[in-house]
Amino acid sequence: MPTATVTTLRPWRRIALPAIALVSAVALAGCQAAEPDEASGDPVEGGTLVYASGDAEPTCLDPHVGGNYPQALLAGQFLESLVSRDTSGEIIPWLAESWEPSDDGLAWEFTLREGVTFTDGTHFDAEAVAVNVEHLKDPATQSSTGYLAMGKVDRVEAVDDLTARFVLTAPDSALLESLSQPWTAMQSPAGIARGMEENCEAPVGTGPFIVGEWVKQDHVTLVRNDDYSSPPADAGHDGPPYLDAIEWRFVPDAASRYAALQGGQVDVIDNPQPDTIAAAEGDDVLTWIDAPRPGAANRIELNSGQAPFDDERVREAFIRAVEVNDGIDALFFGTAERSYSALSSAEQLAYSDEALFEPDLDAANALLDEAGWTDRDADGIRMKDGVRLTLRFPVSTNQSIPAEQSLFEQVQATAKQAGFDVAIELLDLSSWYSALFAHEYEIVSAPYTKVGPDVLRILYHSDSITPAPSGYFANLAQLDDPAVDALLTEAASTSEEAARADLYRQAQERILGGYYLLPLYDQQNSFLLDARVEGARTMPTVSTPTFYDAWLAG
Amino acid sequence: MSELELRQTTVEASAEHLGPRRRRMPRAGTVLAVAFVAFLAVATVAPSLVWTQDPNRIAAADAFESPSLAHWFGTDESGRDVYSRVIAGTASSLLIGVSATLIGLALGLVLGVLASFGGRVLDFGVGRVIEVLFAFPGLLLALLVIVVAGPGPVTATIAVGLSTAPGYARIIRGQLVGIRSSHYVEAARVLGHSPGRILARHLLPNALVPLFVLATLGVGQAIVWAAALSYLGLGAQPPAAEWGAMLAAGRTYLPTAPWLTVFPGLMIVGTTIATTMLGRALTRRGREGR
Amino acid sequence: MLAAGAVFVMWAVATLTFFAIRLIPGDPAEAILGGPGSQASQEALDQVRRDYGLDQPLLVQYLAMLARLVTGDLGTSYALRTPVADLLGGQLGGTMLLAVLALLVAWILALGLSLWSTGRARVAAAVGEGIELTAAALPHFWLAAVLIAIFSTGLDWFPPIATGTPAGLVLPVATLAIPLAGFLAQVMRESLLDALQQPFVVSARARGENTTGLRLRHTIRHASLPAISLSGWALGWLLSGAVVVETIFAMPGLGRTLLQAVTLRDVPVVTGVVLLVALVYVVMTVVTDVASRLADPRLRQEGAR
Amino acid sequence: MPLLDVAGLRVAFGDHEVVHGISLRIRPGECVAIVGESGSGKSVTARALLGMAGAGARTRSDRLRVLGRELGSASERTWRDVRGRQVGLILQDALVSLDPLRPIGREIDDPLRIHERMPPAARRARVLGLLARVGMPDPEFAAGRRSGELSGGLRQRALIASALALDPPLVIADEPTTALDVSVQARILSLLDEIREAGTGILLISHDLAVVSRLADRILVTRHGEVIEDGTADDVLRSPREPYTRALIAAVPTERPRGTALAVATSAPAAIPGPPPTGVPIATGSDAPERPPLLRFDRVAKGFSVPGGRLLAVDDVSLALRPGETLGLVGESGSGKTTVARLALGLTAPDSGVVLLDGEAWSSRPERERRPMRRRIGAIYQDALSSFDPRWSVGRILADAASVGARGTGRPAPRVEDLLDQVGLVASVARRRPLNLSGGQRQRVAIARALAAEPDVLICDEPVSALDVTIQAQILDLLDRLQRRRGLAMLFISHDLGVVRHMSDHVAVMRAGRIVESGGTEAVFAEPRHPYTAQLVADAPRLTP
Repeated sequence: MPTATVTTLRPWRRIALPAIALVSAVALAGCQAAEPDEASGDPVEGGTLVYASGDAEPTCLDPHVGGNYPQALLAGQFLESLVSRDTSGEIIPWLAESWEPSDDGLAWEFTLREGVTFTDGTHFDAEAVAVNVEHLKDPATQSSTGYLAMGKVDRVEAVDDLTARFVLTAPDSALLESLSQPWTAMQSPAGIARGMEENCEAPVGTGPFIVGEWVKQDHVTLVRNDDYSSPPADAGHDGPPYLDAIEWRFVPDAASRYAALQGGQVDVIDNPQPDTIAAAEGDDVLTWIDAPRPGAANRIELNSGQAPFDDERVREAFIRAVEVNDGIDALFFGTAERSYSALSSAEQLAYSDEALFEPDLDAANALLDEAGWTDRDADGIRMKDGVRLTLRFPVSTNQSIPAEQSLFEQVQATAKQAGFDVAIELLDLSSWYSALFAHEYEIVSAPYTKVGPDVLRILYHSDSITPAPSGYFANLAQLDDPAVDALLTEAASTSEEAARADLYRQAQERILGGYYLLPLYDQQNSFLLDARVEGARTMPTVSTPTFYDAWLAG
Repeated sequence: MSELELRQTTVEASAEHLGPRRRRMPRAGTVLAVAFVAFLAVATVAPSLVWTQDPNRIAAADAFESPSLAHWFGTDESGRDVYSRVIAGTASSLLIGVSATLIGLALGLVLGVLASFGGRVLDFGVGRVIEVLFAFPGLLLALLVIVVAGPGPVTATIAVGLSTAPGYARIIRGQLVGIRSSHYVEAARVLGHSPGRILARHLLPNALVPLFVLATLGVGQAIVWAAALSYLGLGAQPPAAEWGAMLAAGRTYLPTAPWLTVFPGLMIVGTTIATTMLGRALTRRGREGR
Repeated sequence: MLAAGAVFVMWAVATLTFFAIRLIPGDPAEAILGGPGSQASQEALDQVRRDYGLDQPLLVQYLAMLARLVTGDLGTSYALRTPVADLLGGQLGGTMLLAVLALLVAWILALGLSLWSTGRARVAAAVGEGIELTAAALPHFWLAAVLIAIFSTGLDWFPPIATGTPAGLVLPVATLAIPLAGFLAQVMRESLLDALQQPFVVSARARGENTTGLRLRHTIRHASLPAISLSGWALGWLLSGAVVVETIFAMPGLGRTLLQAVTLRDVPVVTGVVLLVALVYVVMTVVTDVASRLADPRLRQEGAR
Repeated sequence: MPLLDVAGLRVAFGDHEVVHGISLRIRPGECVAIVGESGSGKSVTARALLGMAGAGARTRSDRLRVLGRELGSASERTWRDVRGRQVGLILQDALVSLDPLRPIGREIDDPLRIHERMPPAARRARVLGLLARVGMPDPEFAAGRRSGELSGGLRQRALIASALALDPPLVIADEPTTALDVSVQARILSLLDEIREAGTGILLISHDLAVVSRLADRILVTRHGEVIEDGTADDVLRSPREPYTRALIAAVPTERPRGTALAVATSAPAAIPGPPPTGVPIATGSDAPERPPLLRFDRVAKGFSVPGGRLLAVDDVSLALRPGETLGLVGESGSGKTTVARLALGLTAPDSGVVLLDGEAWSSRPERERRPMRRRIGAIYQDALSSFDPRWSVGRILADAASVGARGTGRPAPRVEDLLDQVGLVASVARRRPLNLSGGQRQRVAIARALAAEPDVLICDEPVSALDVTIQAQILDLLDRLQRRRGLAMLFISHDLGVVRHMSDHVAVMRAGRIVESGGTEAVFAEPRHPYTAQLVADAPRLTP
């Protein structure tokens, strides 16, 4: 197993790409940089692309309902948002051509694109935007992601046919970012009016593809929208997509997915195992797209709400004791880069501080001694007043890939050297949430995907410690710092770029400096493509793939 | 008279033993099985005698090394020595296999005894209970138990034990019913022995012998089922080296590092084969008399 | 009597499942509102609890469920919002096809193996026994990975994911069938050995029957008997295995539905799957009973006496 | 030319030779019988003549010719051609000698299919013809039945038909009538006789001289794999040269009156040591008819549910068994004898009527109350082996029974050695398991167990029907002596008239659940009043030189 020879490929967004990037994928063969493939030739019309998804099958295709990543993956093919993002993080036009906030920041006027129709024939107009926002805010829709994103939106008024005014209850610097996400995408009012059951089966949007048939647990067929006319500003071409259709299959087992790609049974897979990405290096016919999700980085959160991590010295000791770099290299075969930030490297405002996370066993031991954890039991675990230094670590088998679980085992082993007893508990998703809601954890790792740095407010504002009625709370570190709260609140309502960036930087410094989390790497979001798939890229919003520009060569 | 008959018996008996089917020589396979089980016993009682290094020692830099003199079975994704982990996993794997089987057997025995002795009503009732347990797919029963009680080796063991219980119960009931209507139980009744005494002296001992053989098969099966639970992420918890968990964890790397699953897999298969062969050898001896 | 037994089994299965799922951590209302970890509002939660009768006492909910079941209504999936009966109706066919094919293949493999190896020289018998024991000890998930590595990635004979084509069924069926064949072959070998000791074998040979004829016309039937009666159990075992196999080969089916429903706490679906499997088991028990009686006239007489 | 010409046939398993040079010839229309006890090598000889001595067997011979063809070193293929076409084989008990899962028509068809190229219709006609020939009523119907669905006699006929399918010149019949009721046995023997009359040569193998004497032209007496006497049937039966032959003849109980020993004294100990007589005066049945019966059946009926109604296994049966007396109960299989035994033992309750023990309620008592009284009734079964816990040693079995006898009486339990001694077994047998004992020894252990509890009544259900004649003789003698010595009342159940006649003071003849005739033994057998009894007596095999 060659581990060292894999060129650590730079995420595409750091590479200066032409404004219109045809290929944002990295061809592994020969490891060329992510230049557009010269030999690919002209786009070919027709063909069906088979996509094998390892994410859970959505229970509802309408991303307004609930709102999770698997829904976003699919919805990106048939729904479109008001705005998008380009690779530099700039908000760019999509269904909205331009936008203007009022001076007090309490109203935003969006000018909509003209002549766009939903695939059921309904016109896209300001009234449709109002209906969509109303749908998101209606409890009966059972939206959670979109509902949160629309938290400060009071209502939408149709000023005229193509002008929609968002009326806010408070200034929201994250509004555009929120609206760029697939969970707030625009659907046909007529489609929504059919009722949840029908709309879940086949939502109607303005996108390049139309939901055809959904065979549960098997596949969703997406067929070409021949009348498509509304690509985002960074798309590669105009008019309808090249592909006839996409067959979107649900293949939960990673090894099977990879085997199917190798055998040519499918053209694109997501969530490949790191070792298979590395193995694909020797394979001329596979292409790797590395597209870290925006929002938070993958990190281990330390529960500061209760002993022993209510003591900052113990938190720091843990972070200094744990050694993960070698493990990340070995387990991810060079496909994941170590992160030292609370935010994804996809976020422009991410702030890193490597020095804070320098492993230092002696320092860790000293800190623990100082904190009073001086006794050791027969297993070498530290004790204080007869209590073992046990850290409960619930791990969701649905959210952590095997390599990550192995990494946690290494965390367990290295932390033990300092006298921590890390008790990893592998749980299914419901049990995992139950453990969190009951505060039965000292450390935990939970992904969170959102466009923009506002994710910090969701994850680290003390308001997020208060559980939702369902028991959910996002601030798993239970970070309760008025200074952080103030910084994040202010940043959220500051639309001036430099000031906003500075506020987020200060907040991140405080969060990282308090040793509330151990960043690991970006949320891994990879795709392997058969080399005959050309022109596929991921959206710079939440890194979902789009096949609007894609075609099948040969 | 008795001398004459005895002589004749000897002739009959030896003719029988020299016949085509039964031989008294221990088979080569039996010898191998005994040797393997002895090795397992050592690995269970004193694993540190046979392992080559600390099974939980992580060396990320040494990950995915193929089998060599330094690492007989290679190293795993965290650079741990697979051979040492296989050895270290013997105790917990066997514990899971044996205790799950014991739970299944014990429950099966209770149900079986109730069914065959509790009279018609109880027999019908227990029969239905067994049906109901059977009607639950084994893995679902296990899933329910695990989801209710939380994952881990103990619940996995209980879950597997529970799901094997109806099978054992049915066999035990069949055995007991057969033995109950046998002539020797009738002979004991004719002598005026009480049902309790008959149960203790005749029924249970005679029903348990074939069960023992069944159990030898069951141990391997229980390990395999526990492994399936590990695959679904519900079995042994890290860093415990348990064969099933190792098999499940290593499966991901099967194309690139097959040794991660081949060796724990061989241990499971080997244990099943060895215990089964031992069980069969013991039954053969039982059948041939001592 | 038979019908009463079946109804009892179904009732008990439904009851057990109902209460077992209530013990599971996780709120069914959350399952309805987008699964665990949902950030649903209080109003939404209250609304759902009212709509689904989750605010009622447990006993009332239980009785309501029984009342629905009696009318054949399995309820509506919390997560998928479709009627459970429709959902499972679509999945049953695939899983049953998989299980029945696997049962057949296992039967054929086991018969072939035991006929080939039984009553032969010790080496052949030992090889046969070794194959059986090994096959029976193979975990599905591992076997599946090996088969994919060999027959999909290596030889490119069969696709690794089943997309409804006959070729796609080969590997899943083999994965389920091989361990089962190991089991059945062990049972068949025992009865074959027994049958070969019987006087009627001597009679048949004395008529000039050769070894092959003996196996095909006589001993094969005797070997089949216990395997027939085991088929009900085997089908249940296969359905358990289907949970893993359907996941690996990405096949739609009851096993995968069940796994997903348990994860999502989708109570109506779990109950539905369990009831369906119980029904299949009950039907299968009757079928194997009839089949055993057809194959073995001695059972008919025993039943009569 | 003889059909079969064998000289110096030897069969060995490993280095253990079990047949030591047997020679015989059979001509067309001739019946040659091999007589001997279990383990005398007769069955192995029969199989060796078909090239089927078994895996691991080595067969050697100076000459082995079938229809003039030397087969001493024939290949399996050659043998297969011989089997079924030139030599037919009839085994004991068609229930297991015909495949229980196949219709008998198919079994009879097999030789036709294997050896002849015949169209199916012709084969079918041939099968029906064969079934008619062996006297099967309604051959069409019977051809579709499986062996388990036919009565013992009919399925034995089917087995014969399958052996005769290709009219082989030679038929080997290995114990063809063992385990059949006497009347059926008589009919099967007549059928074999017809076949022989038609010119087929028969090699008849049996342990029963009486069966052989009906049919055989020549008799070979074998013992331990050797022929010890060989001659015409007349010579062997009338003037046996060997003591062993004489013992065999003497052991046939048919016409030996009550009280005479059957076993030739050479192998029996002179006296049976044991506890002295219990003080009960020894009474023969005719002496003391006025003594109150120990066990009494009063109009007892017992039925079982069968499809389409109820089968009365025991129908209005009244019996009286007095102390010191033996009551013989005779009847064919299915006549209800065993149900009577189970009723007497209190293992099943009568539907109507009562069973009384020593004048007290027995059948009507709850089991709890009956249990302490159980030691007063002992039992001996046909299959002694299955009546012992396979895990127990003889010593444990006997000690267990002895502890019951002593319970509550204050007497010390009888010692195991004494019990063994009483039934003529050495003390070392106590350490062995019944599985490793011979049939005779097992039955002796069973008797010792029955006596260990010191019962007043002994129920013997077919106690000797699974034993060789000489062993049977020893067991019968033993039972007779013990009964007289202890003054036991004995209910002796058997299908074998000779045995019952030899053992019983009184006899009751049972048919279809009813007692059709009863009375003093000699009276019943000498002048049967009921036609069924008369038929039974007529069919009973006897030595007819």
